[in-house]
Amino acid sequence: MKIIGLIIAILTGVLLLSATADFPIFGDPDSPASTHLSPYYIEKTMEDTSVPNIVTAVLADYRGYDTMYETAVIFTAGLACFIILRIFVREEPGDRLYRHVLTGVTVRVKEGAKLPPSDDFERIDTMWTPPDLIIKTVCRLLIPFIQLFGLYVIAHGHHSPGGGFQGGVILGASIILLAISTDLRTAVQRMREKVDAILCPVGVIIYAGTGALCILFGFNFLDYSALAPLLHVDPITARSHGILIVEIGVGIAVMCTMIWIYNILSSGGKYDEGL
Amino acid sequence: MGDLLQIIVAKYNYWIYITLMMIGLYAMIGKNNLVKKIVGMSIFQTAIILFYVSIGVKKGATIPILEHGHGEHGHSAAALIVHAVDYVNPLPHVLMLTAIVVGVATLGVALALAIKVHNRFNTLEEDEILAQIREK
Amino acid sequence: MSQQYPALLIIVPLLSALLISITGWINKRLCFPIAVAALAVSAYSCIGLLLRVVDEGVIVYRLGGWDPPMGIAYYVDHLNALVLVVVSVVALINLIGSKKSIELEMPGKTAPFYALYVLQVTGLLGVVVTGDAFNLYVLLEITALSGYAMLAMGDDRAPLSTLNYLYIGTIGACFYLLGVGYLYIVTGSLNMVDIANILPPLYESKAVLAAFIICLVGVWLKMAFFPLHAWLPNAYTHAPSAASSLIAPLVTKVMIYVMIRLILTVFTPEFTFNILAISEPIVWLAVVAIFMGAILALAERNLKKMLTYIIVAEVGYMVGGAWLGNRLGMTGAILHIVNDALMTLCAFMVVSNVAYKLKGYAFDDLKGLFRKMPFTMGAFVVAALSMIGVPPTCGFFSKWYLISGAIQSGQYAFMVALLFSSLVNVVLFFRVIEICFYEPFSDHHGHGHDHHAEPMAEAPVSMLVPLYVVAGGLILVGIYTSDIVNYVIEFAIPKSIL
Amino acid sequence: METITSIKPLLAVLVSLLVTPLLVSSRTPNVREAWTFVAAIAKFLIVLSMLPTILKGTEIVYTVAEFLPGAAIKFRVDSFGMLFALVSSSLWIITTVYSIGYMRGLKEHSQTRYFCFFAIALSATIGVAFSANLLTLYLFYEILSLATYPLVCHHQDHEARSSGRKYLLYIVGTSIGLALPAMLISYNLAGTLEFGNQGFLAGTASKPLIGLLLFMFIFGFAKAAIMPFHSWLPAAMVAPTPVSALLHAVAVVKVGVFSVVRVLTGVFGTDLLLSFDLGSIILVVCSFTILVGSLIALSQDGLKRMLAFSTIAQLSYIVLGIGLLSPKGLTGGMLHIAMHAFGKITLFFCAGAIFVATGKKNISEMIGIGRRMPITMGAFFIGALSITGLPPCGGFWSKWYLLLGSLEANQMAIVVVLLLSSFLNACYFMPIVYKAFFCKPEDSLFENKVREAPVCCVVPLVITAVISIVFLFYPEPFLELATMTVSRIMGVQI
Repeated sequence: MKIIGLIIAILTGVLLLSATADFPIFGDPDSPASTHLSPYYIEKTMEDTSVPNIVTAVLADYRGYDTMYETAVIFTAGLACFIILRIFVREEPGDRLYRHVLTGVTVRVKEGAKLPPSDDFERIDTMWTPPDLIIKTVCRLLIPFIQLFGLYVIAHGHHSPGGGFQGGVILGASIILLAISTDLRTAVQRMREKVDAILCPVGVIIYAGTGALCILFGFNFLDYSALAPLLHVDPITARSHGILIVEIGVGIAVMCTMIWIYNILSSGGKYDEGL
Repeated sequence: MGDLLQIIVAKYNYWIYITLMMIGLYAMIGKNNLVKKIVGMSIFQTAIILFYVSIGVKKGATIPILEHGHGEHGHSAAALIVHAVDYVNPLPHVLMLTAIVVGVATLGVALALAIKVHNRFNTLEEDEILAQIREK
Repeated sequence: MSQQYPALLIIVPLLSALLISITGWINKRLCFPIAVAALAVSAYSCIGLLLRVVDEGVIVYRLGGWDPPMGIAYYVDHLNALVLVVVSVVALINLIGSKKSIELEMPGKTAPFYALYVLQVTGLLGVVVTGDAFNLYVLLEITALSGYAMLAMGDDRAPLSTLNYLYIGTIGACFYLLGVGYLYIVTGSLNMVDIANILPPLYESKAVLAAFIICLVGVWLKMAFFPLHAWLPNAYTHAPSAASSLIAPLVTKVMIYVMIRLILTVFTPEFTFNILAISEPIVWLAVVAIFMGAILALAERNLKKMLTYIIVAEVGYMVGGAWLGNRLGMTGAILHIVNDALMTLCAFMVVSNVAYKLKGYAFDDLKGLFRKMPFTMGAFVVAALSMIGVPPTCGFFSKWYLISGAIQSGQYAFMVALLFSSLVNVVLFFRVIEICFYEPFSDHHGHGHDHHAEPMAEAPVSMLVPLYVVAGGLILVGIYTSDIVNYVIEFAIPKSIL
Repeated sequence: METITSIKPLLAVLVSLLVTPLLVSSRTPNVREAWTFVAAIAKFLIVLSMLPTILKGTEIVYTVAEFLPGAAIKFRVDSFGMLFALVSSSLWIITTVYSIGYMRGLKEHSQTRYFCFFAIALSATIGVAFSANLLTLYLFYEILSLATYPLVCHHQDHEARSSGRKYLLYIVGTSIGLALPAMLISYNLAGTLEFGNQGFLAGTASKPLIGLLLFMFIFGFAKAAIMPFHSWLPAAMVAPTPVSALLHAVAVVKVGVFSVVRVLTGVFGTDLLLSFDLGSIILVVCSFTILVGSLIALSQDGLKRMLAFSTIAQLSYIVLGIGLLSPKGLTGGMLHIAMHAFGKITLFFCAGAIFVATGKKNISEMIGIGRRMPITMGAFFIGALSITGLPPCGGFWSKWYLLLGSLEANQMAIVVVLLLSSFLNACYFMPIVYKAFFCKPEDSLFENKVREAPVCCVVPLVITAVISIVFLFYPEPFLELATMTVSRIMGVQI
């Protein structure tokens, strides 16, 4: 297998390399790629959509259809991980561990037995290690700022590098950071699986629904200028706003899927104990 | 020799991406460990992303965000005139955002499958798994 | 509303897939009706679109209202309108027929399964309808990811075989993406029609050649063209019934559509057949594919796995037909996309019925099946006849065009391969029918008394009715072949192919 | 040629197909068999109602669907097709009676399946008879092959299984491997598949290619059982006797021969065969089959196996008649379809009746049986005479025309073959009859209770035997249909 792999890799490499002879050199401003379509985008974006960040405009408007599916891909991946790995078990057989928060005493509860209802105990993982104070504190401090930054990245995608994907990933990472710095249960308490799993398609629905709304106004799918009467703005600004709406949808979808996939993968599908 | 070197230097982006791609492809076919194959897959995808992004590069151009005044709607006419040569090609960036997302999605699903395989066979080495299947 | 058909046929399933995954957390029973309704609307739009295309010719739908090549556009011509109808109808029928089997095989996970099912259909429809090379890649990945998830839900070995499929599928998609990148670097465009307009002066370029080869190999990997087929049999065999009976008929066929689209629209027949002149080796490869598919199928003792190898052979049919480079061969290939989708659907639906009752489909499990499940086996016989190519089932007519094309272009090896595979199919299917027909011999010799009749254990009506719709469809499509060819396929092939 | 469009041919084909759901859903055997009867009689009447039109020289056409120019699913009733349809539809009625007697007499299992597939097989047979082009013919040919499979394998035991395999291997293997490509090549050469009076291949290809196509067609339709593709027929004798009787003496094998004749006359055309001198190839192949088939029949002990080899030989008579390429020869060949059918079905009925009454299958066990079953053995004698071609039976006419035809074509060797074969026929039939009537039965062979088979079994064989005799004096309408066909094809009056 190794030799076959080597041969195939080399063959492919040679084929691809041989073709580079006809390619423009690196950074050539006159290459077809830079002269055919891209000048249009660069020169007309402002006129068409009034979004200065061309990448955002192309991503969410000119090629907004691609991006909608991109979001759907993310959602599909989340759903795929869910269906492949998720195991619904009411309770793992065996003993459970609880920790008395104030004293740090660990209590082992036999299978079937119950602890009196009290806020003093928290459930802990079987492989539990005492939390490091520094990590816990720093993360706790950082997470709100990370989330704030994520929101900024989504909202400011029109004017600076950023957008729904980037912002969504940052938001998702903040929750994952929480899960890593404390444990999965804490993170799941903040973001229940059901909420997560429902928000995930909701994000995509915001995107696709915005597009579908345009159909209802008699325009083509994803033609945001159809939303002008709804938003009380001119068609071009409507495009800009449309982009913002879908970016928010993307942000929600990406954030939730990232959390979902992480939770499922790290807990092996049981959604109880993480890394 | 000098010519070849010049070609390589002028188009080094392609050489780099192809090398990366070959590494990734080899790992996907030749490696025995399922997770190593997944790593190979990621390298492969990254190589393609590099390739695309390098297409968009233009010498002497800046990032594709137009210079604009903040907050005010009254753009002066001069500010609207944009020269395409000043900004890099935005399209490959857009495409690669998509490709990155696809890569992440595939990676997630692949890892989920790998976990499932590991649950079943208690190993991720392909030959050991095949041996187990044959034993049955 | 008919103006919006091209959008509707995709948006409705997409939105419903999302809706299903939400309702799955609220009320599981709603998922199935939503899925059926969505696919029904989609199928309705597809059929409406086909009728419009037949009336008006090519329909261009500009997404986001942007003119191509700036934005993404759909070009719906006769070729993809036909494939759209096939995809949506096959998916709808299979969904209805699979309800019980899904509930049996995936208790507790029906909702995400329906969502993935509809997403998969969305992806397939999107691949077929789009006119943008990169958009095709994205949708291909939706198809692939939802496919992996569904396939992995099968038996013990499913995750492993799916993982292997995932590696190969990813390589295939990445190759395609690389090919598109190569085209983009020399043309600067991603729109298929636009690329085709820019390409002619570049036909001699090595980059275009490399792009073509790498795209083609990528697509071949995804369609399991021999020698790149190794992932297919295991992935499909171990999959749950509902998934395999959706994926087996459609995914390979849609990939063949993509190949034909590349040949006809992006690279144009002029480049593919006249400048490249690699038709002959590829047809030879197809010949080998057919032979190997048939022989490997012969070695199998498991009904479902046998069928998967037949798919490998059938892929050879279509690749060969498309590469014959003449009108008849191309017609045969396109017609076979339709027919093979239906045939494979019928066969795999039979397998899911069998699996529903017997929990196994190794040959030894099938003994006496004619007595136990006479109606299911009746449909199996129809599917078998179609795969063998017995008139008036549709399989005969596409084979007719393929062989005629082979004769016209003088590729007699391809003709022999087709006939050989038909004969092998006779052996394959009658071996199964024989097992189902005779067993058990037990105490019976000579005449005089009745068998100890085993109780009939037929699959539920909700599985049988869709099955019979498909079986009837095999015959109807066969009878209406001329209409399909004259009104649709004839216009799908450019005039330059003679 | 005047033609009228009518749906009758389609009806004739469909009537027995449409009855199958009724058969399946029938509650009692009596209702089921009543439906079979209704279908059989309806079919016969529909066919009969077309006879006057055909005798007037008009043809009936009906197109179901056209899928390529010149290749449609289309029916055309002409005199030759009429001849064949008349034979098979009339014999179906008789066989139905016989089947009821036979199947009930032996308490066979799965009788519903049996009657269903019988009906489907008859649909396909009529479809072949009425097809207007090669595609339609191929379609019904294949349906027939598949519909007869469950009949051949009716007993579902090891023997049936291996015979069924052989049956399919030969029949389907050759039709897909040889006939189908031949058809496709012809279509690519000529652009049509419509049977013409002088074929459609003339002037489209060179002699070697035409010869190759001829070879592919003759052997491709392996139901004609021309050697070396004959051995499915003896194997298929494991089937219940009514199946052997109607299908393997009439419907299936005659469909094979009919197809070959249709192809020879309607695809190649006699002129083309004459100009390329391809007739002699057919003659050689057929003569070989006739002689070898008869010789093998001599050595058989199983009665049905012997009849099978006899059928193989007799089938080649028909093709041989066409291969002579002379008007009289053609007439004789076509007429032999009808004459042989009635004669051979009588013999099979007798074999079945003996089996029902005594359980004996082998000739050696039938010594003296004529005394116990005089009616059956009497009919057997008449059938044997008809096959041998001796008066007072209809078989005389076809052999007579064949002899005249070979003289007309100056083929003295064929005359010798025909006479020799008739002699051989007599050699394998007459000893049976002689021993049955004139030898004393061994006591160990029969218990005293043995007497004639049930009425349902005996009546049909008497009827067919009588018809065989009637044909000597009144060979119309078959003779007229055959001569009409020949004059249309060859443009001469006989």
